[in-house]
This record gives sequence, C-alpha cells and structure tokens, in this order.
Amino acid sequence: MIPDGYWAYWWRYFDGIIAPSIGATLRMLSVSMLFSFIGGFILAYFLILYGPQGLRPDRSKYRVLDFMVSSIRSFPIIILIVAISPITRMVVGTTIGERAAILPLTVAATPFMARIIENSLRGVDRQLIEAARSFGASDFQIIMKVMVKESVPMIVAGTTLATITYLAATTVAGAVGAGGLGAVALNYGYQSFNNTVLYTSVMILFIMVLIIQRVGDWLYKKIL
Amino acid sequence: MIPDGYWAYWWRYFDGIIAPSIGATLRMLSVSMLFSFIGGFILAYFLILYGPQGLRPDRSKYRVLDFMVSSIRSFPIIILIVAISPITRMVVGTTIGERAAILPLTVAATPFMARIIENSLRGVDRQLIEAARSFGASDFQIIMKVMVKESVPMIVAGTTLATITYLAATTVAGAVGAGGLGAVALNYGYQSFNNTVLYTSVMILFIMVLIIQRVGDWLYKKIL
Amino acid sequence: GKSSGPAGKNLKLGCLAISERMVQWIKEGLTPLGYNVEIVMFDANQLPAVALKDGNVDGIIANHRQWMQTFNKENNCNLEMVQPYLFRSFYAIYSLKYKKVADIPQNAQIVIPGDPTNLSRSLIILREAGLITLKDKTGHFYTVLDIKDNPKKIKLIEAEITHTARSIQDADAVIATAYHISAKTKIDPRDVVFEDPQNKDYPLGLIVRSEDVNSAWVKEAVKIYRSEQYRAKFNEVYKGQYFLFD
Amino acid sequence: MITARNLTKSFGDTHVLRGLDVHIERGGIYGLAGRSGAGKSTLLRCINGLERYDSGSLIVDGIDVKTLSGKAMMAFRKNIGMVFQHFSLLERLNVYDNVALPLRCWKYKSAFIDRKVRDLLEIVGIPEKIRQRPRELSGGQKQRVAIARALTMDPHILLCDEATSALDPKTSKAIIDLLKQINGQMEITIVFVTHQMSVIRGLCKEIAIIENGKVAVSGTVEDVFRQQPGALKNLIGEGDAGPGGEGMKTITLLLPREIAGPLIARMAVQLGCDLTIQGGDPLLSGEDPEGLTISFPEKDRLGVEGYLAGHNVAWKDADTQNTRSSDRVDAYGKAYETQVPGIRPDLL
Amino acid sequence: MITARNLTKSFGDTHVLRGLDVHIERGGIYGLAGRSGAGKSTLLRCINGLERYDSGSLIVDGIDVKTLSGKAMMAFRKNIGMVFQHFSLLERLNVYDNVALPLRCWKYKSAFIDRKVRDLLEIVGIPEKIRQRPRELSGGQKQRVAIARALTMDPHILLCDEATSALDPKTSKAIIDLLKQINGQMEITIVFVTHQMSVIRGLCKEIAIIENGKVAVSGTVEDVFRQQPGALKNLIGEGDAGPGGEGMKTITLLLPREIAGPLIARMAVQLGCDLTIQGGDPLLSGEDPEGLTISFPEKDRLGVEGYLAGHNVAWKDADTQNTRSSDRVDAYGKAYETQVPGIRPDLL
Ligand SMILES: Nc1ncnc2c1ncn2[C@@H]1O[C@H](COP(=O)(O)OP(=O)(O)OP(=O)(O)O)[C@@H](O)[C@H]1O
Ligand SMILES: Nc1ncnc2c1ncn2[C@@H]1O[C@H](COP(=O)(O)OP(=O)(O)OP(=O)(O)O)[C@@H](O)[C@H]1O
Ligand SMILES: [Mg+2]
Ligand SMILES: [Mg+2]
Repeated sequence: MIPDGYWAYWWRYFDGIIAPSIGATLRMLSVSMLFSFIGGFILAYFLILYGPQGLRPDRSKYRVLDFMVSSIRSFPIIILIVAISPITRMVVGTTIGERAAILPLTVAATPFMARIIENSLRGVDRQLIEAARSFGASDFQIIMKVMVKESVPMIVAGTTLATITYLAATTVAGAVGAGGLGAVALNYGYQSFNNTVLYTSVMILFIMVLIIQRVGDWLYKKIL
Repeated sequence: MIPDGYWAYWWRYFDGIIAPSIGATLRMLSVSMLFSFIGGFILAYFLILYGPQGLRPDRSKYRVLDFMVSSIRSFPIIILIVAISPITRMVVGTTIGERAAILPLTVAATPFMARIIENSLRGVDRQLIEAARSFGASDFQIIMKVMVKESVPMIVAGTTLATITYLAATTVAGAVGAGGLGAVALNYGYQSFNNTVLYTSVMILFIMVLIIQRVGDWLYKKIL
Repeated sequence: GKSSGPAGKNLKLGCLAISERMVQWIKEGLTPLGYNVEIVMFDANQLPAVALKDGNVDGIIANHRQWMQTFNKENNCNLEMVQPYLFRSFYAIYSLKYKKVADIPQNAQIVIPGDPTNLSRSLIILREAGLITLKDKTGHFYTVLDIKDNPKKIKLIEAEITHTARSIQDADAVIATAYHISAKTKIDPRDVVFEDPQNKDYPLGLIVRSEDVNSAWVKEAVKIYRSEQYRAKFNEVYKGQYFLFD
Repeated sequence: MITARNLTKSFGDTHVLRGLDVHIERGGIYGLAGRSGAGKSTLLRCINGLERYDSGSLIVDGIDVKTLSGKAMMAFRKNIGMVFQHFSLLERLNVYDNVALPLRCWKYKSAFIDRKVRDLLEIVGIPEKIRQRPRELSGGQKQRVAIARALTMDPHILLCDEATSALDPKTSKAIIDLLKQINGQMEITIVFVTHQMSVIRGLCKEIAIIENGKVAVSGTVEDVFRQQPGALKNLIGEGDAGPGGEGMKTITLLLPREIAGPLIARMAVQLGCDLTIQGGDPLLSGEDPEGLTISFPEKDRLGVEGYLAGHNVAWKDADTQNTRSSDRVDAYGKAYETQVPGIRPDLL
Repeated sequence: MITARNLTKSFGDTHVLRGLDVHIERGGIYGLAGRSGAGKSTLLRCINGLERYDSGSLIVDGIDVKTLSGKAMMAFRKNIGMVFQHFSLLERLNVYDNVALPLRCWKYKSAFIDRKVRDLLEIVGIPEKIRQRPRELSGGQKQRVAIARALTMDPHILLCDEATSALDPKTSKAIIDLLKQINGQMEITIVFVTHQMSVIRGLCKEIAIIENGKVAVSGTVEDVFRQQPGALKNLIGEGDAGPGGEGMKTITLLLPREIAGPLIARMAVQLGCDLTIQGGDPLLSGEDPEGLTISFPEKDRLGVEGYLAGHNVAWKDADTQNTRSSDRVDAYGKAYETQVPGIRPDLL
C-alpha cells in the first residue's frame, strides 16, 4: 500500500519540520502555563478575597479585578498578540519568535486560569472556612491552607483542561513566527496540501493531549 | 484631537460591518453553546458513569469516551473545520457561512463542555451519592437529581467560562466566511491595519464578555 | 453554481480582507444590472477556493494564479482566473536597518510569510537576492527543507503574512508586500532592499469555476473592473500597494 | 429478617468486622451499640449494600445482599430506609425537596408526595422549615429532615445511625415514640445504632454490642442489662457515674432464706421493680449457703436500698464486697439475729 | 468572662435570639441547653464572632465582640477553641494535619506541634488514626479529632457544640473528665452545648436553658434541676420515661408534721439524698395545713418511694395528684391514723 520512499519522505518532514516544532510547542506551552498558573492563582486569590461571597468583600476592588480579567478574555488571542506587542517588545526585546509568543499566550491564559481557580475555590464548604476562622487563621491562611488545600483536585482538573485548551492555542503562535505543531499542521500540512504532515502533527497533538489528560487524571486520583 | 469626519468614518464601518457582525456572533455563539452544552452534558454523563471513580466504572467504555473527547480536543479549531467539512456539508448543506461555522464550533466546544461538566460533577460529595443509593435511586437519577442538582453552581460557572472562551473562538468562524466580531476585528481590523475597526470590535467583544460574566455570576449567586 | 446559480442573477462573491474593496466595487457595478450580489469574506487560507469549488460561492478574489493551479491539481478541479487579470502584488525585502542585500550580516533574522505559497515565493526571492541557494522543488512549494546553502546562516522566521510587516522593527529584514508595509509602517513601499523579480508572475484576479468563465455575469464583471472608473478608484485606494494589470 | 453469619469487612489494614454474627427478627426493634469506631455504621451500610463485605454471608429478607445488583438492588433498597449519621442532605434542595426526593425517584404522584412530605415534616416537628435549605437549619433540624426522608418510602426495614444524637430529650422521645408506633402498626424492622443507653432501653427489644468486630453480647435488652456482661461495662464504663449510667446491681441479703424470700417478693411488688433471685451466695458460706443473692436494674438501686434500710436489713454488695446498713455486721450469721426483730411480719 | 445583654439575632424572618441575657463566669463550666433550633449554636457562633449579632451587647473577656476585626479578631479567636456540631474537618488533610492546622497557622515550631498533636490524639483515644483522612473515620472518631483540634491552642475559652453527641458513654465520660481536668488545671472557661442531661449534670456547674430566643432559666445545675422550672420540663418532657429522664419530684407525705419531720430527716440521711422540705401542702387543707411537702431529685424517686413503702407511709404525688401506698387513703387526716403504728419510733 505505502509507496516506496514514503518513509524517507515522511522522515524528511518529521525530522526537519515536525520534530523541532514539538520542542517549540512543549516549551511555549509549559512556560506559558507555568506563568499563567502563577498569575491566575494570584488573580484568583484576590477575586476570592474581594468577591461578593468572599472573605473580605470589597465591591470596588472586585470590580477592578473582574474588569481586568474580563477585558483580557475579550481579546481573540491573535489580536491580543498585536495589542500587547509594545509590551512584548519591552519585556522580551522582540515581537517575533518563540519567546515573543510566550508572553501573549501567558497573558491570554492567565485570566482563564484565574477563573478556573476562582471557580474551584468557590466550591469549598463555608463551614471549613468558619472552622479556620474560629482558630484565628488570617484570610491568607484561610485561602492557602484551607480553600486551596481542599480544592487541589478541582484545580488539578481545571489546569488539565486549561493546558489542553492552550495546547491548541499555541497554533496561533505560528503567527508571530514561533512555529509549533499547530502552525506546522496548518502551514506545512493543510495549506500545503500535505496530508502526511497534517496528520502526523495532529497525531502528535493528540498524543500530547492524551498524555496531559492522563497525567492530570493520575494526579487528580493520587491527590484526591 | 479627533479629526473632523472621524465619526462619519467610524459610523460607516460600524453600521456597515460591525453592527451586522454582532448579530452573527451572538447567533453562532448561542447556537453552538446550546448544542455543545447538550452534547457535553451527555458526554459528561457517560464519563461520570463509567469513569474510574464513577457510578458504574467500566474501563473500556471510559477509554473510548476519553479517547473521543481527547481526540477532538487535540485538533486546532481551524483544522477541525477542515477535517469535518464533509460532515458539515452533509449536515448543513454548505461549508461556508454562519450556519456552516456553527457545526465545527459546536464540535470543538462539546468536549470542552464535557470536561467542564465532568469536573463539576466529580466534586459532588460521595455521601450524597450514597444517600441516593440508599433509597434505591437509579444511576440516571443519581446523576440527574443528585450530582447535577448539587453542582449546578459549578456548572453555571464553568459554562460562563466556556461561553467566554468560545466567544473569542468565533473569530475562527471568519475562516469559513461566517463573519462575526472576531473575524471583523481580524480581517477589517488587524489584517487591514484599521485600528478603528479593530478596537471598536474588541470593545464590543469586551462588553459581551462583561455581560456574559455578569449574567453567569448573577445566575451563580441566585442558584447557590 | 448549483442552487444559487448565476442564471438566477444571485451571486456570491468571496474575498479576503485585502480584496474586499475590489469585490465591493464589482458588486456596485453588477447591482444596477439586476444582479443580487452577496459578499462573503474569508480568512486567508484555502477555504475560499474550496467554497468556490463546492459551488458555495461563484467567484473569489483571493489567491494568485500559481496557487490556484496547485489547488486545481490537488483537488482535481478546474478553477480558472478570468483574463485579463486584475492586479498583482508587490513583494520585496524591506528593512529598517539595511539598505542593500550585501549589508545584511551573518546570522541575520529575516521574517518571511509562513503560508506555503508566500513562503515558497520568499525563498525564491532570497535565492534571487543571492542570500541562499535552493535544491530542486520536491512538492508544490519550496520549503525551508529545500535550502541548500545558507552562507550567511540567515535565520528565517515564518510568521503570519501581516505580521511580517508588523515585526520589521524586531528583525534585520522582512519579506512583505507593499500593501502591508505601507499600511503598517511609515516606510515608502518603493524603498526596498530587494524587489521580487517574480512580481509579474503572480497575477491575481477573479477566479471562477471554468464552466462559468464565459457566463454573462463574468463578462459584466470584467467590463466593470476594466472600466476607467474602477481603475481610478483602485489606484486611489491601493496606490503603491497593488498594481493593476494594463 | 436480617441474618449475618461470620461477616468480615476490612478497609485496607483496618479489620472492622471480623466474623460478626447477628440475627434480627422481622418486626423487631434491634439496638446496636459499641464503642466509637466499633463498626456499627459499617454494619448498617453492609445491610443495605452500600458497602460490600469481604466474606461470610448477610441475608436480608431471604436474599444475600452480595448477589444483588442493578434493578434488583434498587428494588431491594426501596424497602430499606436509612438515616445517616451525617444526615447526607442535598445542600441545594430545600427541606421539602430533600424529603420528596425518594418519592420522586420512584415516580409517585405529586399530590401524594405533597401530602406525604407535609405529614412527615409535621410529625418530625419542622413544618415551618419546609422551604429552608439545609444550611439554614440547626443540627437537630437537619437530623429530623433525614429521619423524615428515611420514612417517606414506608420502608420494611429502617436503619438508623444515631438518629437522635442531635435532638433534645423531648424531641428525641417524640421520635422514639414515633418509631415505636410505626413499628407496632406496620411491622417495620428497625435497626437502631445509638450511644444513648436510655434510647436503647426505651426503644429496643433486642440489642447487640459490637466489640472487636464481633457481636460480644446479644439478647433481649432486659437480659443484657440484667446480666451486665463485660462488653456492656466496656461500653458504659465501670460504676454508674457515667452519662446514662446503666446496668445491673447484685447484692446479697444477710438474712436467713426463709425470711429473705418473702421480703424480696414483697419488695419486688411494692417497688414495681425487676428483681431476680440468683440463689445463695457461694462466697458467703460453705456447705449450706444462706442468704439470697438478688440482682436488679441499676436504676432501681436506690429503691431497693431504701426499702432494705427501711426494714433495717443488712446486705452485701457483690461488686464492692462491702456490707451495708449495720456497722456491727462482720460476718454473715451473726448479723441477722439483730435484724430479724426489725422485720415485722406485718410489713412483709 | 462572657456577658450577653439583650442580644438579638435574626436570619431574615427567623428571629433566633430575642434579647438574650447570659453571664458566664471565668473558669466555670457552663451548660447551654434548649430545644432543637433554639439558637444554641447561633449563640456560640456569636461569642467567637463567627456570626454578627443584630443588637444588644456581647462582651467576652472585656471586649465587645462586635468591635473586633482583622488582626484583633484573629488574636481574640486564638484564645477561643471551638468544637463544631458538624466537626468541620478538612477532607483533604489527614488527622494529624487537621489537628496541627491551628498551630501551623500560628507558626509554632514543628517539634512542638508534633508533640502536641500526638499528645492530644492520645488523649482523645485515636492515636492509631493519625494518618487517616476524615472520610476514613467513624462519626465518633471525627468528633474526637474536632475536640483535639479545639484544644491545640490551649484556649482560655472552649466552646463545645454537642461535642460528645457521637461518642459512646465510656469515651464520652473520658472526654468529660478531660474537660473537667483542664478546666481545673488551667482555669479554662467552658461553654458546653448539649442535649444530654447526664452530661450537664456530670460536667457543668451552671446552666442556662434557651427558650424562644431568651434564657428561660439559668443558675447552678443543682438549683435548676431541683426547682424543675417549666423550661426544663419543656426540654426533657413530662414524666420521667424520657431519655436521660431528669428533674425534680415533689410529693406530700400524708402524715402529721410531728411524725413526718423526723421521718424525712432520717430518710435523707439513710438514702444520702438531697431532700428539700417545702412546707405544708396549701392544697391539702385549709387553715392549718398538715403534712409536709418535700422535693428531691428525680433520680432519688425510687429510693424515697421504697423507703416510704417500707415504712407504710402514704403520700401524694404533686404532679399526678395520686396518692400512693395505701388503698384506703381517701383524704388526708383519715389516712394517717392507720399509718402511724407502721412507723416504729426506733426506725425514725
Ligand atoms: N473508608 C474507610 N477507610 C478506612 N477505614 C474506615 C473507612 N470507613 C470506616 N473506617 C474505619 O472502620 C472503623 C469502623 O467505622 P464505623 O464508622 O463503622 O464505626 P462506628 O461503629 O459507626 O463508630 P461511631 O460510633 O464513632 O460512628 C473505624 O475505625 C473507621 O476508622
Ligand atoms: N443561616 C441561616 N439562615 C436561616 N436560618 C437559620 C440559619 N442558621 C440558623 N437558622 C435558624 O436559626 C435557628 C437556630 O439555629 P441553631 O443552629 O442556633 O439551633 P440550635 O439551638 O443549635 O439547635 P440544635 O440543637 O438542633 O443544633 C433554627 O431555627 C435555624 O433554622
Ligand atoms: Mg458510626
Ligand atoms: Mg446546634
């Protein structure tokens, strides 16, 4: 079935184009997820602190945060890339390439992570918060030692979800010359009428999704 | 500051291009979210039923479902559009325009919703499930009347998150000529270097995000 | 067309962001003749062509002829670009830092469009500029895999086509169209480092299914875009960015 | 009705049930007691199949619970109500909907549901909380909702896990009367786990005390409390100072049998208490044991002591080996002579 | 230590506290009782500021709770331990970490924490469960973890919301002894909400009964149980059959005062019980009431009745108005003549 030389042909693309893009994808994804987790966590902390049913409700502060989060989320990611390019240039020194893609990806993923973590924290039983209050825990301690502790499985599941979502989003990073599997699938595969590249990269994306999901599920189960 | 005739210029774009795309966005978003909610719900039902800590754990069935969900999620949405275009043609009769965009959007959002709902349902206290078992509730009833009931706030919050995520994703609908605000921002704004259109559409997207978030929060609070 | 065939004088014309105005003017010309024209805008990729092939639209102004021919081969279809062609774009190497190709240093970063035809075209530009040499083409397009020598060890960055112009500040040089350069930067589009010698080989125009080439509406459309009025409008809007065929 | 044979159940290394045997008759009210962590809740959860047991057999209503699954299990559970130790109410449903839930799952008519739910809430005494969410209820109110929910399906078997622990005495008594009543009217078998001895005595006919994963003692409540086996002492502690201090007291009257016998008989009638004559005290004398050893419920101790003091009778406490009521009594046989005049025949 | 004045608290339309006054002394063990839903938990939660009250004042340790916030509130709460009715343990922490949590929040050294936690778990009797998660514990074990957690900070005030309701009598007694001991050693003020009268009697010095959002009765435990006010009856029900049946019993001896007086005195000594002479029964006669009305703790009823029966004395029950011990007694004054011979002077 498979014509002679197909594997050589396949290998040529795999080795030259797909393989390097796997690394690029993994680097972009892991770095941007790491930073957006941290950023999202901090935002979620304050959303939970000042939120309407929060520990120290503060309408105006919550409004500001909510506004920030919502406004970033309203940018289609490709447009976000352009909108923050002056900042990207300041921070990273360039607006092209892998490193320049990480900042907008992080910025886009941060409010998403913030909502994911906020939603998880909101699910914590209020009686536990009261119990912590009863022995004089500070708001910081209540969030960190009670709410976060109790919702770790939820946060893990949410982070798994977010990671897979942003794996697909790294495709957009191709726009700023960052490469990545999604961009390869799009440019070298789909647009070049090259099904070999297209399906190989989608297959690799699929394997990545599976691995992320499995790792997430394993962590969830282990941690539960 | 603002040059003479700017508002006339602005109005020309707004009236001719942006305003119609608001309707398109809302239609695509609401229809695809509705269907993906239904689809996601059904998938989540079976994920929870057959999942490792589920009501009737079944490794092989769960594998199949997990596989389906993960595989769809591994497609960058633009590639998904192409991959399912034969199906789109069969179902919708065309592969371009608003109606043709809804199917791939729905397909892309369904596994996302499935995970969101699955994660929410997983958070339900096992003691409640036991209580339902104790009076002879069926698995279907346990999921519908206990787990879903108890996690409605979580599901509402998750759906809010998903809706905002897919509001941005309707941008991709531009690829199949479906219009929408994201596509306007991208094509008339970004690609045409027209900042007026770009920021006007982003502003409208932002207002939509705010409204979705507010409605979601209000529902959450009301329902809690 | 199948359902909304031109016989019924209902037309759907596809365009991209860059060609929207051109199609709009055609629409304005066809409407008084009793045609009911709907414009569908696509993102830049092969979907307009697919839509045309499938009969979902009746004509597009989106891709250049070279690409269309590849598309025809890949999809076993017969799209045809109506002659005379409408316009051509202007590709060149631009830079804020360097005036001549020879100035481009070792290890320079050059941003090029990442979509396959423009990537292929850019590689040829670079070859013509003497920066690289290429092997024989293996597929439809040249890819970075086809680079044979790269004496200056130039680093090619494949970006989205509009982003090449946007990133001119950050790169040593970019390959972009005059359209993008003049829209995004203050550079005079004629102020090039190296002009693409193939510019004339990439005509753009109205693409239709081959069976429609001689249909009445196409004839009307050609008449419209060849009219002085149309050309005047075109030159006013796209002056120095796109060039009409005479 | 419910028969467990050699039932075992472990959670990992924790061997909770280690060969438990118990037999619960249809229509009885059966008390289960045992130290905290003894496995009472686990046993209840095995009975309605919420927990799988490891080995042995557990036959409920003629069916081995282990063999059930799917629809059969659901139908089986339909007839078994359970009040959970932690109430397990749905946070997002109000009281009405919580109680109605089992009925809704079994697709009863809504008019029927409405009447049933309102009746039950009336009975458990919280009709005014009908629209409240569990979070707005006090602990006892939640417990009453849980009780109402367990009763909705008119179960044949009712499993109560400390179902009155959060209730004040009066409410608790009302619930117990209710359980007694439905037990009497409808032949419901009730298994009642509790730490409150007074509840066991007031409600149950039979009782089992679980110790080390086995039934250490079982039998009728009177027998168990009369015999006061070691397991009971382990449960309620030595002495009678403990909360709900209960148990049996054994004393020997320091009187010749011919006098002691009628005195005891008379005392039993006059005090209306459950005296058991155990015979002569083997410790007291050699060949011909004199005196009579009696035992009676701890709660009647003061009555008996009062009666004996009133008759100037000396006695000996079996637990403490102290003699009472006469300073001069040092050995049996010398004491009673001084006592006999104190016992006027007309008082016997 | 804790003084509430005219405290009110509503949840929407539910007026829970309606002008409650209570004063709790430093170093005392104060019992709070009341029907289910009376507002006991709400009062406790007001005391440590978990719930804001609507009006009135609540002074704890000289500070009005309402004025506290932020750091001051935290420092205030540090000294107040609370055992929640629902335990409120963190599901994802094991027993050790749950108990250690308050100490960790207050940044104690880990060696100190380790010793403290292990000691406390030893004391509450679940050292072997140290690595278990709450879901793997029985109800009583969870409650003990909650107790241990409340004690970690060596609080000055300990608020216990039904802290022994899930425990077997022996464990319960051990916990009560522990509380008594730390109360004695460290002058901790303990407020103990419970439905178990035996716990109140065994543990508390003073008690308040909450009814209709107010303190209906308060005072020392002996006084309250002796006087048996209406609030107590409301709580534990009429009669004595109820669980933990407690209270005071009042009867009138149908004897001339000159005989009744010495008989009562003698009886009190012999039974070792707390008899109170209330005087003549105003209902019995007109000008010169004869006979003596006495009251005594419910628990001594059988002893008294036995003693009286032993002496062939007739009496009248204040609650039921029945006369006892003599069929022929139809009116006071005619009955006692037949009784007097039964009361031998040497027995008085
Ligand atoms: N899921 C579990 N995993 C591990 N151990 C468990 C689990 N469930 C219960 N146990 C252990 O089994 C033993 C019995 O628990 P069970 O709940 O049956 O006790 P119980 O008799 O009801 O006690 P209590 O009176 O305190 O409620 C306890 O030691 C408990 O720690
Ligand atoms: N958050 C709330 N919203 C509305 N009502 C409430 C809320 N919390 C408590 N209540 C009501 O306040 C009353 C007092 O509740 P509380 O928990 O203080 O009772 P309690 O005396 O502790 O009763 P129990 O002995 O049953 O625990 C109850 O009627 C309860 O329904
Ligand atoms: Mg239990
Ligand atoms: Mg309470």
